[in-house]
Amino acid sequence: MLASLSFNNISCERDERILFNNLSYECKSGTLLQVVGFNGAGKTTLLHTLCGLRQPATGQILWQAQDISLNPQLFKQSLFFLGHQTPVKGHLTVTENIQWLRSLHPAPSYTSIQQALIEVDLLAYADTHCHQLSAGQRRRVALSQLYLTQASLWVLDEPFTSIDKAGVAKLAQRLQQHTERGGIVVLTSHQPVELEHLQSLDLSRYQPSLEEHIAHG
Amino acid sequence: MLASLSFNNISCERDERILFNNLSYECKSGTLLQVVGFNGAGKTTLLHTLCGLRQPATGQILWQAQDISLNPQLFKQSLFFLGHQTPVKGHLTVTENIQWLRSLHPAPSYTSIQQALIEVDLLAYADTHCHQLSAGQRRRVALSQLYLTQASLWVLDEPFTSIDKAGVAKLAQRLQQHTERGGIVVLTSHQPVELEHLQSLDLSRYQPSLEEHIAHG
Amino acid sequence: MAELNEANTGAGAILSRDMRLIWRHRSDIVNPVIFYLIGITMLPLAIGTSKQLLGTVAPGMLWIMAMLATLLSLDALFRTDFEDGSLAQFQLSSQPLYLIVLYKVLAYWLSTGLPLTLMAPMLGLMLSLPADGYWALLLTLLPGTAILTLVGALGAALTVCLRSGGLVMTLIIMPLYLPVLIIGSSAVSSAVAGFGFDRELALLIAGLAIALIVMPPAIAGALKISTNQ
Amino acid sequence: MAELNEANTGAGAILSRDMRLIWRHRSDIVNPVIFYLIGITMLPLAIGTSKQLLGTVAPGMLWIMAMLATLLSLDALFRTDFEDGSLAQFQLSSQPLYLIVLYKVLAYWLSTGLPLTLMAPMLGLMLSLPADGYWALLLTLLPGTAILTLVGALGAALTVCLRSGGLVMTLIIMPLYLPVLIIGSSAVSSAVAGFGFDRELALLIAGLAIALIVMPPAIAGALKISTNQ
Amino acid sequence: MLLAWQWFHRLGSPRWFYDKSSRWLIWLMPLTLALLATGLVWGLAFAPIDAKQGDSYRIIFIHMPAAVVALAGYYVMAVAGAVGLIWRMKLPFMVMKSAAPIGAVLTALTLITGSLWGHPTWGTFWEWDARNIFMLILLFLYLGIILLGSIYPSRDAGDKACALLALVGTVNVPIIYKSVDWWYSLHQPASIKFTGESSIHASMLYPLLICVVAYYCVFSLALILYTRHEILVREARTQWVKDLSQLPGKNQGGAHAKL
Ligand code: HEM
Ligand SMILES: Nc1ncnc2c1ncn2[C@@H]1O[C@H](COP(=O)(O)OP(=O)(O)OP(=O)(O)O)[C@@H](O)[C@H]1O
Ligand SMILES: Nc1ncnc2c1ncn2[C@@H]1O[C@H](COP(=O)(O)OP(=O)(O)OP(=O)(O)O)[C@@H](O)[C@H]1O
Ligand SMILES: [Mg+2]
Ligand SMILES: [Mg+2]
Repeated sequence: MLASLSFNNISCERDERILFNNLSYECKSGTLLQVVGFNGAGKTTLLHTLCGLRQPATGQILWQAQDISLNPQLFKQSLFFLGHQTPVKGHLTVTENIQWLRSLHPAPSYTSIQQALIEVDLLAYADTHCHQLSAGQRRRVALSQLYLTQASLWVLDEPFTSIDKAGVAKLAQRLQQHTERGGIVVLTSHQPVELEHLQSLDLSRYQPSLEEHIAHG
Repeated sequence: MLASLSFNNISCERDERILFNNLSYECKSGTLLQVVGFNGAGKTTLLHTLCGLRQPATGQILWQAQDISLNPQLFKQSLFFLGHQTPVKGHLTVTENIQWLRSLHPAPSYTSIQQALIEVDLLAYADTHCHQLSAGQRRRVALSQLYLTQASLWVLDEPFTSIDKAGVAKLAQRLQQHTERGGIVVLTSHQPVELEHLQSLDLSRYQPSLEEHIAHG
Repeated sequence: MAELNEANTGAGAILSRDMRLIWRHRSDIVNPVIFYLIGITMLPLAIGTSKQLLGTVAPGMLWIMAMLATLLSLDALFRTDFEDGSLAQFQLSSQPLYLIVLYKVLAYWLSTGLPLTLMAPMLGLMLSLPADGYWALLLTLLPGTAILTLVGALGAALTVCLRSGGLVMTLIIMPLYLPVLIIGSSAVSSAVAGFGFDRELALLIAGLAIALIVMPPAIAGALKISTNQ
Repeated sequence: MAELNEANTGAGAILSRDMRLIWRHRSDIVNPVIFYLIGITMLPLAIGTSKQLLGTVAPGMLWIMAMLATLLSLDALFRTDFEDGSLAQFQLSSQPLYLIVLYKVLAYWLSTGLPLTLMAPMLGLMLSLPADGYWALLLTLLPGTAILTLVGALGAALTVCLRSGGLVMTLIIMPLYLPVLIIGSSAVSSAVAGFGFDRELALLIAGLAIALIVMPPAIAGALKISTNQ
Repeated sequence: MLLAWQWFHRLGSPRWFYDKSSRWLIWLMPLTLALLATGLVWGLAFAPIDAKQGDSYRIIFIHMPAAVVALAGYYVMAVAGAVGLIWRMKLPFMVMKSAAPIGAVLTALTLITGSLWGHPTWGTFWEWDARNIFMLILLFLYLGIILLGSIYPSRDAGDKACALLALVGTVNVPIIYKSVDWWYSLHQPASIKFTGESSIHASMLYPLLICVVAYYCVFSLALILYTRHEILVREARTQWVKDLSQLPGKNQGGAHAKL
């Protein structure tokens, strides 16, 4: 797996307010990047932008040295995204949910769903309807995709929310494994994360200065 | 403030499966109790039960030495509960949301809403509609009630979710302050919490043994 | 810190919050009314524009459409409160739950049933409702929509935890709506025919009185059942 | 670990997931049908039971109620997907979004429009629809409900991020529904009057063909607009 | 070619439009007033009395042009929306947003004058006539777009959503027009048919035509003023708008800013 992701001078706005500005960063194969910042700094906005769900106000996002808006189809094939919300349907069983989430990226996988269920410790709940799960268990259903996806870029918005200690350790191990194989992980988390070679990008440092604020409005 | 909360031998079930069993605990004035357990251990279920939102399968919950189902009105006046979900309306502004949350417990408060907004660092957003807030900011809107409520028993289900580091520290300080004044706090959290005199109740230890399982089902 | 802030009295604040929420969703105030307007407008297109035919079906259709309009957005009455945890807050509030419920229903009616009622005579004009029917329409819809809202709120409360609640609710509630519909439309018809409609009006008002007493606790109970599982 | 698991092809899996979801919500399959049933059943109660009158209004009422039934649960089509983040997953899927949309609409129609259509002749019987109208009803409702679903899905996509989406959707979609309603009900009327309904049927089928081409990309665009803010 | 392209892109610039339109207003305003005055005074005061309807027919000078321009307004709105969507420009969206309420008002005016006219001639305020139905539906289409635009949480998204809806509506408008007309002839043989042409003599036709042109001017004028207002609101944070407000006397556009 050879991957490279870079932000070139991007800035993002919300309701005409600049959140951050002139953000440039380069992630090579094997990068594990944690985006940090206070509540409302724009972490989620940045993650959405780099997935192509939003357009940046200025600047470009390059994947394999190519702007992501040029060949979105190719980019999507190498992307796995998980946001604040948990895309899990209460009325389907755990297995069914995992199946359809996986079907959105129809690529062969080396792990079976059974195996993924074991990894996230939900084997006993395989046929339980998801609205009967606890908060953390629902989250685990979505996280099981990390064991099934073939994507090389993982973008995770607070993946550790609601997950217990053992689960967090397991998850951290999986992220480490992915980067060791050459993948890239971009995540946000307010919890202290124990991961090796973790790079950190502090959004607070890219806030527009006061003059820029005034110039812009 | 003199408060006392005790569980007498309670057990809870979900879909006829016993989650925990024979749980007894006593919280005196000034107790700060963290309920811990793996995902699905039954923390949320326990918290709902002790608020009176669910009935325990067996056992009693005593508030000021009286069963809470005997005088629910009195109990509710001394209770503040915040669950996994954030009871914040996207179409109201931050101030409006705080006002109505407060109005559910019409007791005089010594703090103004303005003051509460400052405490949760949302003063700049006072007139912003809540659907324009980030995940952590929404959560803060709900948490602002901690500065307004006069209740002596606080029951908080993962109050630190989505909150940034500075926010967690501030919150911890507030909880400490409340217990120092004689209040009781019962909370769950998977994050390590830095609080003094924190007692911990591990639900895993109250799981039914294998025999009980067989006997029951 | 020193000053002591009086909190607004609870139930009143719920009403004001609900009115404010409704005002924020301005579209919701307008919408059942517009649904009504459009529903009635479509009628001549579907069944033909003969004045005589329209005049004959007008009392019934004005009532059926009013019912459907009231019903339409009712299922969302507690849905968002359930999903964002507000319902648990209501239950744990020091205010009695049935009072909170009553205020919610009132806010809903003020923003849906009332404008709908005031709208009705104009739509009657469009359907060439005979002149005698207007007062009957106005006076019966007033208590009628209130009953429909109270009864519908019960359905909304019972189905709040079901994902596909909207239509389950329709099913549960429709049979309960029938008497109101029958009485209301026959009041208008008999007014049009030149007979009085006192009896029907009295029945509707009595029904409203009963609903006002019975429904709020029933709805509160249904909410407790729905959330406590 | 060694074995390589073929993932089901994506869009087909969405359809099967949607069918499964719909099956889980079984009430939803039954419900538009029941709404239809109840709506039509109430009609004689509201406008009177004269067979001749019912027969006259039957074509129009059967169409209006079919339209309302289709519309009723449509606003939930993308709502849950939006709220639980599935919509973002759809957008980031390697499948083209319009294909996913098309399958979702298809699943909806198979579980709502189709049974409704099959239901209609029976309800026609209850309203004493003259015998000539049955085939016209069946054959026009088939493409008709499909168009209504496609157009309604656009409304649902445009209003998915709005809290009070359901009724806004009604408002913006109703005018777009009118031609279908007019053509459909006049087809049945003219069949009842003994004229043919080929022209209307041809129009509806042409309309469906256009909608099938135009709508999926439009809906996909609307979804992108709704989420990208 | 290159020049044309540049011009096209400058069209997308709100500032360019704001500067240019203040010059257009200088001649458009008097022209509109003159046309309107001529048409209405001629029509309402000097045109001959209709043999059948007496003076009530004079409503046509308000009614018919309003109807014609209301329909045209829909297409202006839709085309502006399409341009905005395709070329991602801000200005067309502002034009679209401004056209909707103007069109809605004109539609409502048609309906109101029509039903006022209907009272003496048809003996009823409302008749399910094909054109009446069409007008009513047009009103709904306008209202739908206004509503959608007003409740969208984000302005950009709201603009795009409105544009999409207006575009789909464009396909629908002729269909409604046809189906209503066609359906009408099928269901109800014209019991009360008002054939406009027959009652219009040249002496009425000329003022009517002037009125139509005048209404088009009114529409353009209102559209420009509304768009200028929209520009000021939306661009309030930019430097050039701030400069404008600091020198209110220098730019006569400042007066319209308060519209
Ligand atoms: C609410 C009621 C009415 C509505 C919505 C309405 C609508 C319209 C519309 C849309 C047009 C433009 C037609 C076109 O250019 O194709 C129009 C034109 C006209 N209307 Fe009306 N109308 C109404 C009532 C009336 C009444 C009561 C009269 C007179 C008895 C009338 C007389 C005319 C005439 C003479 C024209 C111009 C004729 C022509 O050039 O085709 N309208 N109306
Ligand atoms: N839908 C929206 N419309 C307008 N503004 C928004 C919207 N969502 C977020 N914002 C604003 O954008 C800013 C950044 O939000 P974002 O969600 O990216 O923050 P975040 O860094 O992810 O915060 P958190 O740690 O709380 O998740 C916030 O100030 C918020 O007020
Ligand atoms: N609505 C429900 N119906 C049936 N069973 C449920 C329901 N909600 C939760 N459960 C089951 O009850 C058990 C306890 O759930 P609970 O939500 O109390 O766990 P928790 O300790 O809060 O977990 P978490 O750390 O994930 O929040 C879980 O095993 C779950 O599967
Ligand atoms: Mg975030
Ligand atoms: Mg929990």
